[in-house]
Amino acid sequence: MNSMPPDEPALFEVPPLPEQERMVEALLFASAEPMSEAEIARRLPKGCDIGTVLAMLERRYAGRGVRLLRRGPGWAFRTAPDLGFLMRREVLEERKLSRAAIETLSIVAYHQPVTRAEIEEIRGVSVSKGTLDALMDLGWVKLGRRRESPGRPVTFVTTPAFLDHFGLESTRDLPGVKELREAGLLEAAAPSDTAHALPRGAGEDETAPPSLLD
Amino acid sequence: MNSMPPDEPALFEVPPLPEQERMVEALLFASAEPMSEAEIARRLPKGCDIGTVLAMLERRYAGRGVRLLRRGPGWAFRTAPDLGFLMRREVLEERKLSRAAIETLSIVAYHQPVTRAEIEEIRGVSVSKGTLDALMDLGWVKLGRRRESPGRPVTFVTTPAFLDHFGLESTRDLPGVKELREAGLLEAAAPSDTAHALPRGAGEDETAPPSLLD
Amino acid sequence: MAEREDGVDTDWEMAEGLGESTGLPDGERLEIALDGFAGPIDLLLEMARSQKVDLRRISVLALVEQYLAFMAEARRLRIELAADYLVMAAWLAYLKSRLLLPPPAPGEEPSGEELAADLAHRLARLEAMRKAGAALMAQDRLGRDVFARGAPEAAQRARETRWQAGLADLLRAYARVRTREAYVPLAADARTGVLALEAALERLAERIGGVPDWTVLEGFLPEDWAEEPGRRRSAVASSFAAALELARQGAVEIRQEGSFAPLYLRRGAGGGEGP
Repeated sequence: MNSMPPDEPALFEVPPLPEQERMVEALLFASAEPMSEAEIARRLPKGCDIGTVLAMLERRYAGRGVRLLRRGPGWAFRTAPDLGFLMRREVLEERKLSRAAIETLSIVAYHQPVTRAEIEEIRGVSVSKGTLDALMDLGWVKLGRRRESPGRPVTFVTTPAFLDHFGLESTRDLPGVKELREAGLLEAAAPSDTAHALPRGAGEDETAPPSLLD
Repeated sequence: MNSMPPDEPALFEVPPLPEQERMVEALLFASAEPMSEAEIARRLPKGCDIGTVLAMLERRYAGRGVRLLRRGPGWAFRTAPDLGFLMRREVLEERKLSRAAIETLSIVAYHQPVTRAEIEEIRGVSVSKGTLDALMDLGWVKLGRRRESPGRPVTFVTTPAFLDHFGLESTRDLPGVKELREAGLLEAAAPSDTAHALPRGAGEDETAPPSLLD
Repeated sequence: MAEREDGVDTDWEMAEGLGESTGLPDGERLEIALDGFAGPIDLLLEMARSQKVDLRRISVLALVEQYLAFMAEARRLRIELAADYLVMAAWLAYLKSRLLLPPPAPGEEPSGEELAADLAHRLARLEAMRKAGAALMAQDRLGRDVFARGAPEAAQRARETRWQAGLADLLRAYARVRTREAYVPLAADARTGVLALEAALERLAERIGGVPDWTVLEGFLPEDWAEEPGRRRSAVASSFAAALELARQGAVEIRQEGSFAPLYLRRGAGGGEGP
């Protein structure tokens, strides 16, 4: 029931009310902040009846899982308060793994089952117990079998949650060092590779890859 | 009547369908990213009929300013494409992909799972450093299974986030994919003998000047 | 087969079309045009497009002529071409000969037609991917045409904390670990960790007079230069150079039992006590 006017000069014609309603619905859905009627009016074609449309939307969403609510001077969609328990797990928090953690994790992924001593040998730096504990808390690393060698050290392996997070089918699919280089994932490739490949000479991995986005 | 313990009633009762619909509506509305049916099921009381509820919601939002869409393994609410112009001003200046990145991305999408050597064979130039890993950073490309061929090379595939970004239900919906397959243009490399094969350029593709980007 | 022989003209039109039509000399204009190509295949594809037919039905012979003429023009204008353009030219010349000469005995080598079909297939396949890329970019894209919920609430997923570590981060971390040894600079603190030759010379000259018996070189290192490996290495090197200089003056004698064996020093015969 798309009631968009075919190809008239829409710029000067006021869309019918149902179309205005679709517009305000999309605007408020996509907005990060509540929007005031004035803000909404600025986005819509001239002559729209924002007050009426907001009342229509409010009625449409009454009793649904999502409601249209007035928030101070603005309007916003919010989930119905009685369904809050569905959302109330944890606050979504985005955090970046430390360099030590991601390096340790990568060594576990490539060398599992691997002992802490072996991780340290590969990294060339000591690995704090906290790093491995944190990776286990994340559910990405768990204890494997004890190594049948003197001292019977514990080993570490990755979990299915690890595969899930990194979108891997199995750790066997991880590329080898040579393939990493070929895929351009070595941040400091051997000098012979980079002499002409990095005209800007900014080989730091913190900088965004310059060649993809311009 | 099956043997439901009489002392814990509400906890194990399946809510009626309209209530399930409200719940899924709230859950999906609150999420910026698609949620799989399994993720939704984990949040709802046991015994809910997620498939039916998703179909109900899909119908309810058909033609509205916001629609329920299938995106790979997940479902998400998204604004209707014909209303994009209302929101566009909010978005930061869109960063354009380089030609090399677009070509590499479409080869991964249409030929997946594809090895780096195959990408180079199709493009006729080596994959430059920073192209594949940047596509991985964008979350559009990930590792697939290793190819069971000599050397067991790693392969690249697209992600659900790729489908979400480009508005595709699945890779079967890639534009023109059926015609290309029928025309034989998605077949693996023509196995001509290497002694007389078309030479592959050794040059990196990042020498392409920005003037060619469009 | 009926082939067009008009390649010589079209290639130049193409270069003109690509270079800006300013009053640039031919050479520069051609160079600008060439800069626009990602490689010889890209150039071939652009030439094939100028035939304006289905790429799988192009005249390969005309395409070869066009490419070779283009190369000749570049040579005439003294434009340096990357090696892969020349490799491609050689291969196309080979292909041309195979197309014009009688076919080889069956089963020996691929025939000219087979090679030509392979070339046409590859050009069509690359063209298909270019078009697919354009079609992909024109899809209704998230954040441009279609928008997600702008104010997501709390934890939408079963995951509590979203760790911003992607696959590429993991792979880079491993690559970093595995290649670290190769790139660690030998002396990170080169400025503070070097014992100057003058200092070593002064110290050795001052002490050697009191050393009549063979004494290992390391015995002459200053205490604070003997422990930390980097400083120790530098001090040994400077002291050795100082010893050579003093030996030249006759102030020191040096003995070594074999390659890499310890170096021994004692007071030289001509050195004496004082200056």
